[in-house]
Amino acid sequence: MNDRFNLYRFASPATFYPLAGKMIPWFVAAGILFGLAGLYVGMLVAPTDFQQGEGYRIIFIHVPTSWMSMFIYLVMAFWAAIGLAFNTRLSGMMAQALAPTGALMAFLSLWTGALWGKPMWGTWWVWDARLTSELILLFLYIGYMALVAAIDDARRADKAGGILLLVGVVNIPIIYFSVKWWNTLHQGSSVNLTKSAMAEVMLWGMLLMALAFWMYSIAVALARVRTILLERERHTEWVRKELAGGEQ
Amino acid sequence: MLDIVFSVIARDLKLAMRRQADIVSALFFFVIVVSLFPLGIGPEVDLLRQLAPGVLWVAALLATMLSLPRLFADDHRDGTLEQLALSPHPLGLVVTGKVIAHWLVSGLPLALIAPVLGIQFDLAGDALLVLTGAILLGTPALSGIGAIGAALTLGLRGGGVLLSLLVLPLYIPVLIFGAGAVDATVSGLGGEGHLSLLAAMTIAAIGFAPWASAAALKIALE
Amino acid sequence: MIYWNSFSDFLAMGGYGLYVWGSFGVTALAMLIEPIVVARNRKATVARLKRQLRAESRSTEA
Amino acid sequence: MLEAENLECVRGERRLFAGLGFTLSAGELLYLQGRNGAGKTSLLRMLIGLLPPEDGEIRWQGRPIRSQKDDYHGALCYLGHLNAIKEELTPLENLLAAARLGGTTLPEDDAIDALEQVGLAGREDLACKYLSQGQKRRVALARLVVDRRPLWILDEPFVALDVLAVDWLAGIISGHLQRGGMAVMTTHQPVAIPAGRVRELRIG
Repeated sequence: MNDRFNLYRFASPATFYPLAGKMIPWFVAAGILFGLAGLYVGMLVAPTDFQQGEGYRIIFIHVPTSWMSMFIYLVMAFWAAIGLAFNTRLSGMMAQALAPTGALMAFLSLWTGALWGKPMWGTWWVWDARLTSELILLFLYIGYMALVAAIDDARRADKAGGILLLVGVVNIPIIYFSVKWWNTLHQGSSVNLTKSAMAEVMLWGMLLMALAFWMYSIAVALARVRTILLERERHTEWVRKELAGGEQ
Repeated sequence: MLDIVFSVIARDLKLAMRRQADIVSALFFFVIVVSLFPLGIGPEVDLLRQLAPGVLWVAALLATMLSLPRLFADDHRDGTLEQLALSPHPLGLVVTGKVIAHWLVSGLPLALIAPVLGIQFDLAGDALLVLTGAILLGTPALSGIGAIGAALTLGLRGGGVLLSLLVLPLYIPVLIFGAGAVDATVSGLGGEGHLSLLAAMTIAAIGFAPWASAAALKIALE
Repeated sequence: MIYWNSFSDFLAMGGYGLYVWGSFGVTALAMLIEPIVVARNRKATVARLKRQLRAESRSTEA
Repeated sequence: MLEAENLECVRGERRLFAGLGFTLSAGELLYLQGRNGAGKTSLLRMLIGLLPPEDGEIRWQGRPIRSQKDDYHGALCYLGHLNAIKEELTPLENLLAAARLGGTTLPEDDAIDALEQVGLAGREDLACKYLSQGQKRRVALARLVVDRRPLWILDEPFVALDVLAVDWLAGIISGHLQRGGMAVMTTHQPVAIPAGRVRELRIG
C-alpha cells in the first residue's frame, strides 16, 4: 500500500460501507421531520398568495426540487473532479448513485412547473427560461446515465462519466444564460413562480421542504452507493465477510 | 508545436479527399432536410422566412452529428489512434488538428451552401450574409464539442445514438445564438452581438474541447 | 394558527385542488417508489452475489 | 535505461500480475513470455504509457514516464497488433505520415528504400486497400527499418510472417540492438536474434 491510500482511508470502500449504513436512518429521520414541518408550515399555516391564489402552494415542491436538481448535478461534478484528480474509487460511485435522484428531481420540477403553468397561464408548457433550462438539465442527467450504462468496465465508466459531468457543469451557466437571453428576445411569457414578494412564513415553508428533499436525496444516494459498492468490490475480503454475515 | 496540428490537418484532409462521398452525403443530408420543411409546413413566404434561421441551424446541427461518430472511430479501428496518442506531442494538440480538419470538411461546406438554401426561404441579402457568417463562426464550436462526445462514446455499443444524446443538449447555446443572429438581422436589430458571442463560444470550444476529448480518448485507450 | 376553515376547503385549494394535489401526489409517489426500487435492487444484488460466492467456494472445494 | 518496478495489473476484476519488475539497458532485448491472457499485451500497454499501472512505477532514463510522457514517447517506437496504416493512403504516404506524427522527419528516398527492403518495390503509389494482409503488415514493419529511436516495443512482430521475413525482421532488430537500442517484445515462437543480449521474462 502506498501513502496516498492511507490518506484517503475514509474514502476506502471497506470503511465507508458500514458508515453509510449507519448514517442512512438518521438522514431518513431528518428528512421525515423536515418534511412534516415543511408541509405543516406550507400547507396549513401559510396564508394564500393574493396574486396566485392557493395554486402558489406548488412552489413548496417546485422550488426545492429545482434547487436539488441543480445542486445534485454540482455535487456529482464535484465527485467527478475528485475522482479524476485523485483516482479515488468511491467518487465515481457517488456520482453514479446520485444521478437517478437528480434526474428524478429535475423531472418533478418540470412536472410541478407544468401543473403550475396550466391554471396560471392556461398552458401546460411555456418556453420559459427556467423550465427550458430544467429540461436541458434533465437531458444532461439522462445522457450521463446512458453513457455510464453503456460502458462495461466500471473504472472506465467512472472516468468517462466524470469528464462528461465536468463538461456539463462548465456548460450549464452558458446554456442557462443563452436560454434566458433567447427567452427575453422572443418575449415569451415568463413563468415566475417566486416573483411576488413572499411572506416570511412561505419562505420558511420552502426552506424546510428544501431541507427535507436534501436529506431524502442523501439517504437514497447512500443506499444506492452501498449496493454499487457490494457489486464492484465483490471479490474483496470485506464484501465476502459482509455477505457471509447474513446481510439482507 | 504547431507542426503537429498542421500535420494532422493535412493527413485528415488527404483522407477526406480520398473519401469524398462522405462529405457529399452529409452535405446532401443538409440540403434535403432543409428542403423538406417547406413541404411540411406549406409555401407561405412569410412563415418560411420566419422559420428559416431555426430550420437551417437545426439541419446544420444534425448534419454535423452525422460525421461525428467516425471522427475517432476509423483511427481507433486501424490502430492509428494509438500511434497518435504515442506521438511526442500533447494529445490535445493532435485532437485540435482533427477538430479543425473535421470543420473544414463538414462545417465549411455547410456555410458555403447555406445561402443557396436561404434563398429557398426567401431570405433577404443581408440576412443571407449573416446566416453564412453565423454558420461559419458557429460550426467550429459544434466540431469541438462534438469531439468530446465522439471521444467519450468511442468503441461503445450504440455509440451513434448515445453520441447525439450527449452532444445535442450541449449544442443549444450555439443554436440559440446562431439562429438569433439571423433573426435579429431580419427584424432589423442587427446581428453583430450574436456573431461576436458565437465567435467567443467557438474560441472557447476550440481551446477547451480538444483537451477534454484527449482525456476521454486516453480513457478509451487504456 | 391554521389557515384553513374546514377540511374540504383544504382539499379544494381554492379551486386549484387538481393542480396542487397533482403536484404533491406525484412527488409523494415518486419518493415512495424510488426507495422501494433501490431496496429491491439491493436485495437482488445481495442475493446474486451470495449465489456467486457459494458457487465459487463450491468450485474451489471440489 | 528502462526500469519497471513492482508493477501490478488489474483488468476488469482479475489481477493479472503483481510485483513484476525488470531493467533493460542499451543493446538488450527483453522477451515477454506467458500463456494467452497472462497480461503480456497489458504489460506492453503499461510500458508505452497508455495503461496506468495499478501499482508500481516505470522509469525511463531514471525518471518516471508519467512525468515525461512527451519526451518518453519521442524515444519510443511501438508496433501493435494493428498495423496503424490508413487504407486510403499509399504505403509511401503512410510511412511519411507516421514519421511526421512521430515527430521525426523522414526523407522520401529513405522511405522508398525502406519499402523496397520489405518487398513493396513498385507498390509505393498503390492505395493500401489494394494490398494483401501480408503486404499491409510489411508496410507497418517498414517503419522499423527507418526508425532510429532508442526503445522499440513490439507486440508479436513475427506473427503471420513467412520464414524469410522472420529472418529479415530478426536482422532488423539485431541491427537496432547493435546501434545501442533496446527492445521489448512478446512472441510465441522465440526467434534467434543474432546480436545483443537477450533476456526473458515470464508472466503469470
